[in-house]
Amino acid sequence: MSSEQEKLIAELIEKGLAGDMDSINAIEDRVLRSKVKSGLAKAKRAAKNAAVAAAKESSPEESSAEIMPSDHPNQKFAFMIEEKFPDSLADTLNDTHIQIKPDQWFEIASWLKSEPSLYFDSLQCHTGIDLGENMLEARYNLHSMKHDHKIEIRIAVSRDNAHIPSIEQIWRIGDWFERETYDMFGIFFDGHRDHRRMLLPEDWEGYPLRKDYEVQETYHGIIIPKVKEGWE
Amino acid sequence: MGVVHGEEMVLNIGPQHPSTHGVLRLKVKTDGEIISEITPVIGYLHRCFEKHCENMTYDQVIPFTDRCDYLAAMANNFGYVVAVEELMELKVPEKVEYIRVIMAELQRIASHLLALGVYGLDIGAFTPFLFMLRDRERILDMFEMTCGARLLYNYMWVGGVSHDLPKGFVETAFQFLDYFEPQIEEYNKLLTYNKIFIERTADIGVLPQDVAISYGVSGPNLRASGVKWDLRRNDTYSIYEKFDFDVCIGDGGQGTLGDCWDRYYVRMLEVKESVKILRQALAQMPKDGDVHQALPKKIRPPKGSIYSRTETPRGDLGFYIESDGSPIPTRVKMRSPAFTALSVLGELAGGWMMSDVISILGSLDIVLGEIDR
Amino acid sequence: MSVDTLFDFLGSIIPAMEGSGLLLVIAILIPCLLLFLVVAVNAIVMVYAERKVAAFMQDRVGPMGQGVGLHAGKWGLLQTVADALKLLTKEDIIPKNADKLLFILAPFMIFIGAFVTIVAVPFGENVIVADFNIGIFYILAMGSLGVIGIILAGWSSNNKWSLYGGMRSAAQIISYEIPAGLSIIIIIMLTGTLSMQGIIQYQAGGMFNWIIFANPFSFIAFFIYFISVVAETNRTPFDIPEAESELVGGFHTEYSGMRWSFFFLSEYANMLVVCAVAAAGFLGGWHSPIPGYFDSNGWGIFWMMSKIVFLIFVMMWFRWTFPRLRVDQLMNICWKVFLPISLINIFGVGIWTLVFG
Amino acid sequence: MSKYFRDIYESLSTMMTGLGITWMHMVRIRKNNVTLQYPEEKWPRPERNIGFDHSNYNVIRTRLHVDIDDCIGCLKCERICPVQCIKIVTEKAPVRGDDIKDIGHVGVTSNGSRKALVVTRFDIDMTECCYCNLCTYPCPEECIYMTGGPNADKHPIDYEFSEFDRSDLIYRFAKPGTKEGMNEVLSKDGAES
Repeated sequence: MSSEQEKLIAELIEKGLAGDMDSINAIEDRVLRSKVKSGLAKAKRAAKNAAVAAAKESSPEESSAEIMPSDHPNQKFAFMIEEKFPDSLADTLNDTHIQIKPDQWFEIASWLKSEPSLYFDSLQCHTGIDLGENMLEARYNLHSMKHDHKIEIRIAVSRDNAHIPSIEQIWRIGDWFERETYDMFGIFFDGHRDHRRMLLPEDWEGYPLRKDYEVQETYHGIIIPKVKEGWE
Repeated sequence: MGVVHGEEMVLNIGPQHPSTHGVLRLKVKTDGEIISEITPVIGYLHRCFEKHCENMTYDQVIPFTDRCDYLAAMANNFGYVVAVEELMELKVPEKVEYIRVIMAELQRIASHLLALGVYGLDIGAFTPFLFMLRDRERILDMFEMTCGARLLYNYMWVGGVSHDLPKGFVETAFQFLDYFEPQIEEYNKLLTYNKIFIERTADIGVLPQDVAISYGVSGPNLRASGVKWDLRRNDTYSIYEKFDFDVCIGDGGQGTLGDCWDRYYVRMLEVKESVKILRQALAQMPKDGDVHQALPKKIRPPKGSIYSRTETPRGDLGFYIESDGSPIPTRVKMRSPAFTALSVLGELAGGWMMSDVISILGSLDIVLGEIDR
Repeated sequence: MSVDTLFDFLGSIIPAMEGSGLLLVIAILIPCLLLFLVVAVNAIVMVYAERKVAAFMQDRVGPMGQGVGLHAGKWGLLQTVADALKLLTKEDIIPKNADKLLFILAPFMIFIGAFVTIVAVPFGENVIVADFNIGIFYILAMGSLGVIGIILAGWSSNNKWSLYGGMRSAAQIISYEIPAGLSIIIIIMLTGTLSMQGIIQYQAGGMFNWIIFANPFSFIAFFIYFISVVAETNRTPFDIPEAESELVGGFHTEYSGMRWSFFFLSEYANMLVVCAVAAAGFLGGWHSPIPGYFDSNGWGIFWMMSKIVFLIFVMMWFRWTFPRLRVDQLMNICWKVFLPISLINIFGVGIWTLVFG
Repeated sequence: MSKYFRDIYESLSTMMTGLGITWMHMVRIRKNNVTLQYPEEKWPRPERNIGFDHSNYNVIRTRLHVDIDDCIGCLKCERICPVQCIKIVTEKAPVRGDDIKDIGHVGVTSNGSRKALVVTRFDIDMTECCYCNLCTYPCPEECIYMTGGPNADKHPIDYEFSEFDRSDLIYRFAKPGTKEGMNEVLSKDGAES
């Protein structure tokens, strides 16, 4: 593609970014116009990502020793957890979640439930996720019926020793949620009174929702069909 | 031969049983008629919904969400679609919001009708079941008018709905509502205040509030225990703030608060509320507006995760969606309300008789497709 | 037209076998065959009626056969024939480790309990097989034979659900015989005789001489008798032994094919008997409601059958309206409600006859 | 003691109301009967028009049908099907847009676009189809649709397509013999050039 056409496209994108679209629509050559438009879209998206990244960098600098949490519940409660249980946070404060190390999780959880000002009495959802590069993560969405605020707590563990203290004594629904996450991801929940698979039969090998999961060939002699016969 | 327990008898209310509302197996330890311990065994209907979601695009997942809670497919679509739109910060035109609320409320009535009818069947009353199904058929006709399907619709898409309302829809809906309201009085006279029904359901399977919250129970089961928690009010999504309806909670009308009768009656009250919402929604709906206007060409949500909850006839349906910017979600977790309702059965049904277990299970209104996913 | 008149009549036709034992056996066999016909026809009609009544009460039309197929007859009349054929051709399975002999014996025990009592039921002025002088007492005694068959069925199917069904029905039928028995005592107190024909003759002369309207206590006694008899034949709201939604069919879960149909044949025969006793005992048997009108011999059967059919319809009506009771509530009603009231009734009738003569 | 009598009174009164309701329904059966005598009366009921006159949308969920002459082999329906029950194999047409007599291949579709591919295999497995209707939207030629409803003139409604053998439910829409025909055509061209 000739160089002056590139120059033309570049300055048209600048004009597009500046906002006057009619000059771009004026080009009669269809191919050129679509090139300019896609270039424009890419530029816009790049600009947006840059803005988000900028916002991200800005928060870590000011999260030095004296952290001023914004009013978002995730940050506010992360700050309170950091105060009560020093060195339990595993990640910087951010709006989306609170990253916690697994070892103090049971104390933090019981404190979150019993503390009157927090009073997280309802474990809304418990999700297991395979983060890739040998990391598994359990995510807890907690919610307080009384104060009506909610937070998301994440605990990342490596695949070879996937052990998280179980919270099924605190929130009774944790019992089944944790069993299902164990069933699907293979995260062991220490202290769980009835640590069995939830959905799959007891003697099923492998943890299905892991990204690198291979279905076993036969189960009790029953061949697991890969592709339906008579279809190829 | 193992040790033979004299009185103790382990009984399998097995995967194939007329009143387990799907393939659910209850291992029951009974001493004569009295139940000492129940352990539900699930997984017979596990179809790897979450694994499928990880190799399909966002709009291909919608027919799969229908099949999770197959008695309230519209509500599942609604929940999933609201979650994805929240993830993409996509604004949907006014008319689509109204259509979605109308469809969700119609589906709530249809699902509650079936739940109440089947509950009457579990207690032994055959006729109310048929009356309620007869009225549910009229709602299914309306669904068929709009999207062609009667049970599994794939109607609500990310960013809009698949078909606009057909010509005669609003009149048919009003016609149905006028026909339906006196029917609710007839159900109440026939079943709700029937002395045998009250005898079989009042003071049975009482669910205290703190146990309910600790077990994550939600929806009519939680409201029957007196907790005023309705996502349409507490965590408003779509345009529910435009309609005035009250959240009906159990009041221990025929026995202690939170018993089977309350769970049944809260659903009956909710049907009345849904009729109220429908009347307002059908009246305020904007006539013009293209439902396909906000349908994105390529659904590609930004990197990040979202947990969004909606109020289905069975409770809080939560979708935890994690996306890495590609058109295929990396993780879709469906938090099913019936899953939590079933988990409380073990705690609830200890010490009651055999026929009460069936009554308690019926009052929880579980659907196994949603539990096993 | 009882057995001995038939015996003399046959003797006169075939002089060779006059008065021989064989002739007596034949004389007894013919009415029994006739009765089996009555029971069979009654079962066929009632299966069809039950489907139609249930359908009409639920806004649907039940078995219909129109157009080309005509599979179930004009208004579905052939539906019962279709059912019978299906049950005949269906394979009836005997579970492997069921108690084979008892398993086969159980349905016949129940049927005997029901069939034997029909012998003493008066269908007309002199249309009765055996006019015992202890008629009603005989019916009550034979009626309780059926429960043995049900327990047998429950136990021999070697299935936990049937065991539940069997035990529940044993408790239910035995305990509901007491209020039924006490209500019948009232009839005997009023009429003074045990024989069925005698009871009906006492109620001659129009509707207001019937025992149901004799005095308020016997009016209540009729309802107590009728409801406890509904419980005895395991009909809703007392159909706990074969509760579909809990016990998957109770004692007849393991039965199939013709053996299963025997259960239902005997259930309908039982219903016929108890409704006949209620009609004869309380509603004036083969007397017409209006004195001296249509009261001749032939009409007796019509009135008796119409009362029985009405009572059976009420039983079906119950079935499609009420939910099911729990076992302990059922016992509760029997022992804490029916028993005291029927005792008061007896006391009341005693006082009433003393005072008003 | 009063609860005892209240219970008896309550149960009797509610029994009576219950009986009354079922009696009313039995008497009024002719008016509110809902059953449909299936072989004679079929769905949708002719006299109750439930909005099927919706012209521009294909609003019905029955058996899938493909007008194979209009199919340009773009594989859009195969890609969007959530249960992958559509299988299409296409071959490059020797000359774009003109017919190939012996295998009955039509070069130009009904709304005028010239075909570059010959569809040698177009199979839909109706046992796997989940009737989600997602395949009918992306089709540029609108040649895949569900029978009945708006296109009832082309194809009457058909929801009774049960078969005795499951493999009969795999519908093969490609014209029979196109595969072998194409091989000859290609080999003939190969021989010529």
